[in-house]
Amino acid sequence: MSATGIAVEQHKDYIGAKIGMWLFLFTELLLFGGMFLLYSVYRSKHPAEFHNAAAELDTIVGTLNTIILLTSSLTMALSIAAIHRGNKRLCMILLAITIVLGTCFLVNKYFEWGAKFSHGIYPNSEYLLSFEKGEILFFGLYFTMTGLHGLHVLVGIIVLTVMLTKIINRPHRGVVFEGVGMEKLQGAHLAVLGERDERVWESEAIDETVRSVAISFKYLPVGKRIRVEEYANLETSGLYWHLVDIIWIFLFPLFYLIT
Amino acid sequence: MGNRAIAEHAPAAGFYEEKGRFSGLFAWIFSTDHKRIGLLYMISILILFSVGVVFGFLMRLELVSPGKTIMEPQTYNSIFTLHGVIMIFLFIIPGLPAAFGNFFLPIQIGARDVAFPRLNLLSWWLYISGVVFALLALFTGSGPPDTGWTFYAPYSTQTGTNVSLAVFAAFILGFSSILTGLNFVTTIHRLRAPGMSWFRMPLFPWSLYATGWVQLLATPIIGITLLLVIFERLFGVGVFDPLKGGDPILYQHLFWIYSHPAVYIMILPAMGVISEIIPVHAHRTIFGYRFIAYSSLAIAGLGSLVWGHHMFVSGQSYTADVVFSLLTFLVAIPSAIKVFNWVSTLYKGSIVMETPLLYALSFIFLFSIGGLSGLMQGALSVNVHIHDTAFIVGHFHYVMFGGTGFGFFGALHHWFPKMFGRMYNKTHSRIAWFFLFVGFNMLYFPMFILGWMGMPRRYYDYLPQFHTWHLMSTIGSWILISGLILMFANLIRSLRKGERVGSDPWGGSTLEWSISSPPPKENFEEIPRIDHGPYEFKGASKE
Amino acid sequence: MEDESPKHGLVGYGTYFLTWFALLVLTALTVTVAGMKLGSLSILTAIVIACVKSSVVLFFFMHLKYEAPVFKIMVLVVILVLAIFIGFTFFDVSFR
Amino acid sequence: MFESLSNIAESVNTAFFFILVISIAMLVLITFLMVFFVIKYSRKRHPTSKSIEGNKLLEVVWTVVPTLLVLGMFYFGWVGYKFMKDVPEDAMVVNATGRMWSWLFEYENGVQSDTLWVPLGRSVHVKLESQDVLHSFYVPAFKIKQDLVPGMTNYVWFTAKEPGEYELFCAEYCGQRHSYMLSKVVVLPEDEFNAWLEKEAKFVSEREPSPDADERELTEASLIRRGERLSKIKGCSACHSTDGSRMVGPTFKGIFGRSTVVVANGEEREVVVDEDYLRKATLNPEAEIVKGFQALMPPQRSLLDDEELDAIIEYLKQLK
Ligand code: HEA
Ligand code: HEA
Ligand code: HEC
Ligand code: CUA
Ligand SMILES: [Cu+2]
Repeated sequence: MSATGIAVEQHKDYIGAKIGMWLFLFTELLLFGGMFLLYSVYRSKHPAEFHNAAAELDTIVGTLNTIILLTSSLTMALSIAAIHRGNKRLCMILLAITIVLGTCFLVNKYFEWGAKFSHGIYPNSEYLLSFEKGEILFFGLYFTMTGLHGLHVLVGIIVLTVMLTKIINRPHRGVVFEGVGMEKLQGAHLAVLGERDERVWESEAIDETVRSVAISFKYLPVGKRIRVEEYANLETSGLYWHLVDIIWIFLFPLFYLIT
Repeated sequence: MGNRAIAEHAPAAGFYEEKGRFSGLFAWIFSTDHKRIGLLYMISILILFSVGVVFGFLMRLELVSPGKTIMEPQTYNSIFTLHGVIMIFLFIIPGLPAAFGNFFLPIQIGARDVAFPRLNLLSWWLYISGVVFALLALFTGSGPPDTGWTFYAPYSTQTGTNVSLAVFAAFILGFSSILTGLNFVTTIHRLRAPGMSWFRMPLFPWSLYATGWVQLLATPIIGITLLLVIFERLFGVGVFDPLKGGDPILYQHLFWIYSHPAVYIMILPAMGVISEIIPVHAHRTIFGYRFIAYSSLAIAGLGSLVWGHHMFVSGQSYTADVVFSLLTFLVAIPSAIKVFNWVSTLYKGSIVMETPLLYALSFIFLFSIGGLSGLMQGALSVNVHIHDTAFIVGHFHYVMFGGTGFGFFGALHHWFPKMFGRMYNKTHSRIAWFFLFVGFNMLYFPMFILGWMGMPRRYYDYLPQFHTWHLMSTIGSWILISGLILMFANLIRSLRKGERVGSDPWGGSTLEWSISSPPPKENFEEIPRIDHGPYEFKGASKE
Repeated sequence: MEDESPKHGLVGYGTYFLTWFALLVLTALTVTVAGMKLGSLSILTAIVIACVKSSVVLFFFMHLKYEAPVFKIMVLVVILVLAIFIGFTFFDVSFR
Repeated sequence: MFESLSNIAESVNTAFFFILVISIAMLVLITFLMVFFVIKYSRKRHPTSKSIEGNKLLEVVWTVVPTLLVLGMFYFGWVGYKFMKDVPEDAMVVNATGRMWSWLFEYENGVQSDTLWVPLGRSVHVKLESQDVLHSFYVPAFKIKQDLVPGMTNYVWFTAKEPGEYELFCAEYCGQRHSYMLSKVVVLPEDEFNAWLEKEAKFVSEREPSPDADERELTEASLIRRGERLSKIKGCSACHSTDGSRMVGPTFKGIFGRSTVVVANGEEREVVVDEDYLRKATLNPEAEIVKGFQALMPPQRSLLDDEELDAIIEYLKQLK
């Protein structure tokens, strides 16, 4: 990437970051996996009760929320595509739309839960306890699973908001190289190379005895891409957002469509 | 105490003197250096181990004779719960990976640090918060939890004691464990030195890799289970409450889906340590490298399929009993393969009986006893008799303490000179080992006999016919005490007084022995290129 | 280190819109199928469609299609593990 | 330890010995080789080592042989287990209930007991239910064990082979007095057992209102006797002492007429124990909690009928 050996090692490992994110997503998947396990067992024990209880849920609201979330996944993916192409403005707009859609989802959920509560259906409520056992379980699972999912949406929104402010506020990215062997850099040039090894940016020769080297990158397109940290971070946040979507893709039929 | 002591009195060399943004204690607790984090973990883990040990000791005192000896039943119940929780979640699961894995994994694969150093620090902080919550659970609410470390529903969702907080602590610790696993798996995928192919990687990283996957895939399940216990207590959602249609046996499934694989989180890294110690002190390459590496993966994989063997008498279906029993027996095979390969590694070696090797060989002996007793428990009809008796207590102390615990002590003695640049007093360390070994067997072997006689576990009081063996067991714990105290005293003293050693006191062959003791800040001035397997010793003739 | 340049930088906006469209169609499909009274088949189709939808998200939105084989293997393993956890529990539940 | 006092114990012992023998053999082999190698190849005797990378044949051998051995172990365990699960048709049925921290056994003719009495040589089918949390029915001498799960009926069966008294433990942790949730299995020759059952049946029939009520009018003394027995059988004595010592619940000693501080809805109140209070405190204990105690007492609403409650109260009244 740059003209000296040492900078290459300091280079952030994007693939590593991505592996890390995927591994994290796996743990999230299994976290919900435990709930899906409970769901499948209780459903197989009480098919009829689940059937009846599901009738209490509003399919239209569920479908609407599905569409909202799918669309937010689209804008998320598009916003990453935009930053790939160096289009920071478009990226920010799409990201903002994603956040708004996520919020819509939660608002919907809020009203949905609110309606249930006002009907007296909430965990341990007297009204709920008068139901069949399978139905109590259905609602127990409904509240925990959608609640946990909603929590994930909320976290996603927060993460995306942080990303957005980062992209707005930090057009520059500073990197400080420190460590053993810096003195070897004396007299060298640092450079950022483009796709065909062309020098997109090059430093002055480094002259004094070097302790550390500080470089700041502008948010500048290199070829068609931007090589900055936000790029990878946004992508990993996107992965998280899509996973939350996938989980909803399962929750939706399991709770709303089994009437 | 600990942190400072080391920072100030350690030999002025290596990464110890490197100062970052902070100084003093802060240079440690905010450091992202994998070696410092490893040591932080080691100190915290050892402190908590001592707490757990004291609880174990108190239980033994109570059980020295029938009737009330030193405490009330409720106290006893809380003590074995805390003993179990501390030993499992705070000592043995993080134990080897977080302490020695952090310190040596990057070095052994030729990297400067783990893949995500800041996440690594976060994981230690999570660990500490878990500890704080666990301690808070002791002193707040209506009394310390009294459920046993298994938190079985519906008792755990009904008892008035402070279960929620303790469970929350375990939840946080789960997160810490997940982050460690995530970090190690990524590190091994991305940061192996050039030329270090998978099969040139030492076996300790191999075992950490397998462990990492178990941590990643099993821990979330206990996370959600514990959350559900909390929800159950707070909101009464009903998923484990029979009155609301919930099924308490499902709780056990979820619990053991994690906690059986968790026993392999405990033992795999210890097996990795043994695979490092034996070749070094036998001064020859390991026998059947690939088989040992693969068997780690096999244990991790198969180990995820056998959780039902904890539930043979719980009321789960007959079919499930049979399936899980069969699979339980199969998971013993890769362990057997490892044992045989280790023993064969001694063949035609040039063996020096250093303390680490003593621990490694006692590991094999004790782990075999523990593992073989595991086979008895896995046999359906036998399990019915010995389930939830002292026999089980004997089994898991043999595998956990005799296995992982001795592995931990072995690692401590093997890598002590590397970590601190000084050697401990070898004679004292051998004496300590002797007390530990004898005390250990005297403490836990009687439990097999008690269990076979029908002494149930988690019993505060017992019938007179069990007295003799309980008495013997308690005396064993006193011998064990002396060994432990001697061992730690020797090591702590050697931190300052020990003789200085060079980079390679044992004549090892893996990368950590190629850098100075203690290692410099970034481990390697230049990342090494690897062109051979991990265990090639100078002067060993090849065959 | 392996090749750093991410190939998926080239995924076009159009692909994403198509993906999204496919997901909406599948959603519509699953809602209609649920409306028809198919009995025990309906839960099955719902699950199958959910699986198809999530693979679409995985492969296109999450770029799995363009990632190195390691990623695909990992995802497969994880799904398998989850399936085993749930499946093996049924050795108990369906034979009690 | 190794005698077989029930038909089940036999098959457990077989499987256990099979595994034990293999285990000892393996352990001895491994330990011997370790010690032998360490001595033979110590650096003094063997200064230069040979690096042997491995041996395919050996690997195969020590994979296949243990596999066969463990399959054998599995088989023995399975056979014995299958036997435990197949209850003979003609077995005598006893319903067992576990609750914090006592046992209740009910026979088909309605007899209730806190001890399990069984006839010698006859198969007994014990159906297990729990009223609160998990417990486990464990008779070490017979080598049988099974958890009691609320909301579920489990079972064990056995045929006792020697007359005598055997320990019965609760083997699943169930709270504070788990280790005192003990009882006995009493094995009697068939005729003695039948005599016992008949005698007990009388105790049951006493309460049945009969047409000629005068004849069956219970004397006060026999009511108290009944109450005493019931307080054992129904599990009251697991938590309440009669000698003044404090257990999980307040002592019954001198309970009638004493004044007690109770907490209801967060407010403390002093009450004098009368018959009415005893009734309430037994049927709905969660409404008012005696100060200094936890709300652990199981409500007896559906567990005691009117006559039983009367008898218990009569018994409590006279405890001084
Ligand atoms: C470090 C932790 C650890 C390890 C490694 C193991 C390893 C094994 N365990 Fe253990 N186990 C626990 C920790 C561990 N266990 C704990 C904590 C509990 C109790 C939890 C609780 O209830 O609180 C428990 C409980 C437990 C039970 C449930 C008992 C009950 O409650 O009823 C069972 C039943 O099958 C079992 C089996 C096994 C088996 C078959 C192995 C195998 O992996 C062992 C394999 C090893 C060998 C076989 C020995 C080495 C090989 C040879 C010497 C060669 C010869 C071998 C052959 C011929 C095959 N364990
Ligand atoms: C790694 C795990 C681990 C370790 C190391 C130990 C160590 C010990 N355990 Fe363990 N134990 C468990 C894990 C472990 N335990 C678990 C998971 C349970 C199940 C809990 C449950 O049922 O829920 C259990 C249960 C358990 C029981 C059964 C309780 C019951 O069922 O009623 C008993 C009883 O004797 C016991 C005893 C001991 C003893 C005496 C030690 C000893 O090793 C301690 C020996 C040491 C000493 C006695 C030395 C004391 C030392 C000092 C005072 C000085 C310390 C100083 C320094 C360290 C510098 N334990
Ligand atoms: C699991 C333990 C347990 C069992 C079994 C139990 N009790 Fe209790 N009992 C308690 C506790 C704890 C209290 C004190 C708290 C309260 O008032 O609920 C109590 C309180 C009482 C009181 C009020 C005592 C006072 O001093 O005011 C009475 C009366 C009583 N129990 C009767 C019974 C009877 C009759 C039975 C059996 C049919 C029984 N109990 C079984 C635990 C138990
Ligand atoms: Cu009942 Cu333990
Ligand atoms: Cu297990």
